[in-house]
Amino acid sequence: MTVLVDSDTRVVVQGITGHQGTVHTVQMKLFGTQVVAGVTPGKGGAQVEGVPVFNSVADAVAKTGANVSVIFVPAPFARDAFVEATDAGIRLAVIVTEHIPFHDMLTMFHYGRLRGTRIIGPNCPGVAAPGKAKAGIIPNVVFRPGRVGVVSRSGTLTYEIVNGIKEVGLGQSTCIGLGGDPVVGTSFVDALPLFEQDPETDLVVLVGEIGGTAEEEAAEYIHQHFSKPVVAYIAGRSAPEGKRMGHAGAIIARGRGTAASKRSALMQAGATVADFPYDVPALVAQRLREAGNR
Amino acid sequence: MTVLVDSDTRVVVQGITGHQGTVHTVQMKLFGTQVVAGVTPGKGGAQVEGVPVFNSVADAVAKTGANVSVIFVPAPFARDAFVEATDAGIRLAVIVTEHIPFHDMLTMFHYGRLRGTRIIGPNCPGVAAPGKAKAGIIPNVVFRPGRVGVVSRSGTLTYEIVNGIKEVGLGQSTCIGLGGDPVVGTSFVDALPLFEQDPETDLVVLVGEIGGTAEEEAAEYIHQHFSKPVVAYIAGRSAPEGKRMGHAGAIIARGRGTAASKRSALMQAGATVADFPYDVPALVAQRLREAGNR
Amino acid sequence: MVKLAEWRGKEIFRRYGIPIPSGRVVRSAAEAADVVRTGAVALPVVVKAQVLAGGRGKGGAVRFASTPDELQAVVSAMLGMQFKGETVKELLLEPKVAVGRELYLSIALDRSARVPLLIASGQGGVEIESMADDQLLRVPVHPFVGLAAYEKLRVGGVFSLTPPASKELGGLLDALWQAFQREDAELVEINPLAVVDGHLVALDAKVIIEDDASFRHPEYAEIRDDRTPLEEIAREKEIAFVQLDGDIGVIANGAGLTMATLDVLSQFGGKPGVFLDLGGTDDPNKVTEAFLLMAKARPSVVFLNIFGGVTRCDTVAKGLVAAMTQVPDSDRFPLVARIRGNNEDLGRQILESAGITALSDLKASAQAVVEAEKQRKAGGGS
Amino acid sequence: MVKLAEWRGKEIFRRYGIPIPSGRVVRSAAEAADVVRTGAVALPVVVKAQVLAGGRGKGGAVRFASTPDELQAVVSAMLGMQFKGETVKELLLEPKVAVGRELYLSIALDRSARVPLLIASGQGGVEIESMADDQLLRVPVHPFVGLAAYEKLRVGGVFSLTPPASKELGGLLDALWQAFQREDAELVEINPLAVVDGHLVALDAKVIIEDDASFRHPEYAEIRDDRTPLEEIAREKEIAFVQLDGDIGVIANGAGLTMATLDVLSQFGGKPGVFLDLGGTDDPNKVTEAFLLMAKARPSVVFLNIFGGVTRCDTVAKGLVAAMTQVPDSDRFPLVARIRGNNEDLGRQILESAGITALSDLKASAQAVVEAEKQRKAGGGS
Repeated sequence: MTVLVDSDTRVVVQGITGHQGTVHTVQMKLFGTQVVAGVTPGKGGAQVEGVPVFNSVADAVAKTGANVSVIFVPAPFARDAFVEATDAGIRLAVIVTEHIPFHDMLTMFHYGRLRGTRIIGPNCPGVAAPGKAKAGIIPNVVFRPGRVGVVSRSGTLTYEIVNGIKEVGLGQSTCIGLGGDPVVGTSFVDALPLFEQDPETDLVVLVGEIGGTAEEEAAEYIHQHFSKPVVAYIAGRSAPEGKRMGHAGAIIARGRGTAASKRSALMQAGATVADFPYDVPALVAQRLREAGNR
Repeated sequence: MTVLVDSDTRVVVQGITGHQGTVHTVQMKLFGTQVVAGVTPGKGGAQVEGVPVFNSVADAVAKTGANVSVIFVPAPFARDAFVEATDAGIRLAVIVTEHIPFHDMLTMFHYGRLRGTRIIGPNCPGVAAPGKAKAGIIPNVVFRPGRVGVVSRSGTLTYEIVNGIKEVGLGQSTCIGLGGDPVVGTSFVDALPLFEQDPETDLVVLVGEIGGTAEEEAAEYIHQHFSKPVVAYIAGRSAPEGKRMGHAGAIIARGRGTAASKRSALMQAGATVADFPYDVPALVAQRLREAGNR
Repeated sequence: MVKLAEWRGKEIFRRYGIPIPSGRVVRSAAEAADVVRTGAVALPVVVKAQVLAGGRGKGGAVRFASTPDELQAVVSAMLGMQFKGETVKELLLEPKVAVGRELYLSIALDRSARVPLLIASGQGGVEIESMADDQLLRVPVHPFVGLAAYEKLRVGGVFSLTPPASKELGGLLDALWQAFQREDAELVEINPLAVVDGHLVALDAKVIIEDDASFRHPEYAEIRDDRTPLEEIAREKEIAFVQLDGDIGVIANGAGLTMATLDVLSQFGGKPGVFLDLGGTDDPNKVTEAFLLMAKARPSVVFLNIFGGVTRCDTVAKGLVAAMTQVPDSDRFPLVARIRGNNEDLGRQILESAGITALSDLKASAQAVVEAEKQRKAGGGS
Repeated sequence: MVKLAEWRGKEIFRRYGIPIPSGRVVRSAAEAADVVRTGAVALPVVVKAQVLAGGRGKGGAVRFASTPDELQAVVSAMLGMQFKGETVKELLLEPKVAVGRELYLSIALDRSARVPLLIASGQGGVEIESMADDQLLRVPVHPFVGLAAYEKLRVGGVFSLTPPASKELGGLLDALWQAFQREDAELVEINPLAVVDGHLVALDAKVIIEDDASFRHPEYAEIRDDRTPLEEIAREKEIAFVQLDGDIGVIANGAGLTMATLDVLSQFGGKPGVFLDLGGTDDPNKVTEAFLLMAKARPSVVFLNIFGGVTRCDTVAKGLVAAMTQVPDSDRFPLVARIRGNNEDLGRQILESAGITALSDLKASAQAVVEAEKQRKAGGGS
């Protein structure tokens, strides 16, 4: 296991017969992922892009040994889809679905904790380990196998930065898109220990944004427990206070969660903080050179 | 740590100012237990039998380092008392209170699982390790330090049997009274691994009763995982089918949970099953001799 | 444990949105005539005795009437009839319907898994005890999340319904779950859950409410149809009271010790009658109360087996001797007492001075009890 | 995010059993006169503008009237007034009460802890932002258990109430928690929670409902007082729409990329006006919709920054060129497009053939946008 997914990953796609489910099943397979099953209640027995469809996750697990679920089902049904995956023994669920009410996510998060199922997301790009497996929707083209870990609250901005890393001739060990919703199953402080323990990761790129205090907590964690170099970028420096900058719910409140507070916390923790996203790849290369990893 | 409690145990008594709370605070102290705090909301600052009383468990933990709670508060308030203990960082709660609705116990059990707090009980005698500590209400007189572990769903019947072990010149390592309510925080299969791992226990006495399938599950566990000798007694052989034999809720349903099925399962798992409670001590002595422990 | 009569269970179902037939409860033939005359329930009707025991259909406790005269005859015959030990005092009148299919649905506690368990079967209408295990779908329901969609689909799978019933199932399952949780039920059972004109209808209702939750549900406190007066007194004093077939009275503290006492008594040929379980306590006042309650049950001989934990045995013994004097001569019975624990020697001395057989060994005590009963019977006692 | 007007929030409070003053909403002076004449609300009254912005008291949006004439004057003055960008259309009339103490109480989400957080203060009546941190009690509430007794005691501790208010607090806290959970609220806030004649009363209500839960709450779908028509269109198409101070329009996909785009623009002296965030999608239809929506906002120049994941860049480019033809000449604007991803070279060719500046470097693109705006302004554009 690299971080979360590897070549033993066997993906079940919940909501495989929907447009997104089908499109990304193809993409995950092109990435080299073992997509072993799909689930759409009532459509058991069908095939989607060569993947057998089951009526329930329990069936899919029993018949195919699926161990990671990627959930595309619409928001009103996402909570129950996650409960089903958990009850069927799935221990990693990547929830791509957006617009899940946070009250539902609270239930899902704590139920997952209780039963031992980790959530990535919701409303997230998911996880990818180039050359091994992808559970999610990050475009395949941005990747190249390597030793840079990426963890991010953003979607397309992550693709942009991961792509930039590739363009300077480096590659990624694992990339985790956490999602930017108010309640996420895995936050920076949950993800960083995975990279710390991963022998295949030399450096971590952390992509944050304004709102919340996840980056400040990450800085605290990095300061106390993280031994590898970190390059960070925080989006939203120019965002005016009090404006909601997107449905992800990035609201600035009480002077906490500003770009300035996040950048300063990360710098104090020893991270290199990029001013602009296009500066990240060069800073990564520089930190790697300094650390003697390249 | 022996099993659950030992000389590092620091007990907080929730409901210490009630009759039961006060009586058993004295008894626990006489047993040699460090009873470091009591909690009764609104009575903070008082003393009960030399034990300082706090308004909240959080205060008690902060001021005294309490790490085990014994709960005597009345049933309607027990659920919240347990939540309070859990939130305050207590990781073992012995719930003596009886008549807690099982719907409340379901919440407590799963909340405890989520937060990492083990429950013994409710409606239970609690835990005692002679010479070390007692968290509960088992009479002090029945104990003598030794190497026999006892785990039981019954109350007074346990005292009777533990006393019998003492009277044949043996002693106990740890005695756990699990309680006989429909939902218990710790069942036989949860308790047996603790004895398996305990270097101070040579043999375990299991005291069961009709109703439920906890003894059958214990037999399964013993068969597969338990290496030490077991002597068992099952109360209720003469109980007529369909009659409720006590408020503990021992109902026989569908031919499962009968004394016969429990006795036979335990025998097949290699346990020695006593016909009557007064036969237990001699059988314990015999199994210990056979095992070369005495 | 409060077992609710069918009509009370259906009233709960109605509140939670589970469809039931529109029936009326009657307690006299005149009331029944009114119900039909006013059209509250239209003929033909089914008349169901409101007793708690099962097997009413086969036992003549469910009958039909097509005309007012028939109804009078049926109601008159049923009111006051005995059914498995219960007297019929209430009848539920419902319109007779053409039942399509009969299904089974219930939620109860799974003690081992510590979650509620929903049980469903496509073959309802008979008692669950007689159903084959492979006809029962068992769905654990986690209390923190309730019934998830996939669990409802599993139930739908065994029911194989067609619209509109298939569309109604999800809501009905949620309603049953809510009733189970919010009413602090031990059991909610719909058997049969019928398909009538394509719609789901709960034709029967079995609801058991948990006693221990009565502090949240004062509304159930008055429903105690199934208790004898002695049982009612015992309940108020928190003493478990069970009536068996024999004549020996047993008082013990704790369910396990009580059962063990019965086991030992049986071994020596004793037949327990009433037994009282004081719970885990050795509170002398409660011992006294149990003793006086036992006297009212008129046992041939009484075996008192108390393991003293907190209280000293001499204190319990004194209380017992004092209680003995309160029993009228006519109700006197031989007593064998075994009190173990602190100061037990002193306790035994006190009892023996008062003429009570006091022993410490359980086996010997049981033998003494059986012997005392034999002597009493031989002496021509009641 | 649906911010509810005070009166709607209070209506929710009432349903959950949180005491509120018995007020009436009016939309005209005549209605106000009726309310007082019929005694529905007795004089003297407080008249509260139903706007969503805070600071109403200081800003003249809360006034008092003791006589019918005064009321007419106050209502006439307030209806139609502007308050922080909102037009006052509704007034809430409530009886004026003698307020004893003012407390603060709210529940909102704690994102880091992933549990709701109840905040209480003994010093209410001012905005929470202006309260010192040490005056705020923060109580995490676990969604699986709700408010435990000890947590209520902590709130009671900071409120230091006397009976009857002290007895009412527990029920009020439960009600507020239930409202938060069952209404899918982002925020429930009572500020001030007042003591009036010894009783607790919610004198104000701030309730924000989560948009994403609208499938469970169709009742909130119609409450959109705070949106401009363009924002409303954007919302229906699930495009995030924000109006800032500048003139440059920005279309991007994903909140992070959108913000990064603004950051880079600002770096080169550009002032973003409207920006549209398509979310994580690169669906060509949605790009087209955003483009047409942007045209309606009449920007001076538009910067389109799309990172293509699933869709090929040439597909997006073709859609964009097609959309361009649908914009009326009068609404035309210079466009700088940056589309990255699969087939990006082909995409750029298509755009450039249509006369659209197409770049791949973010920095260079931003510079081009700022340059285009300067030229347009220099050329005397709108």
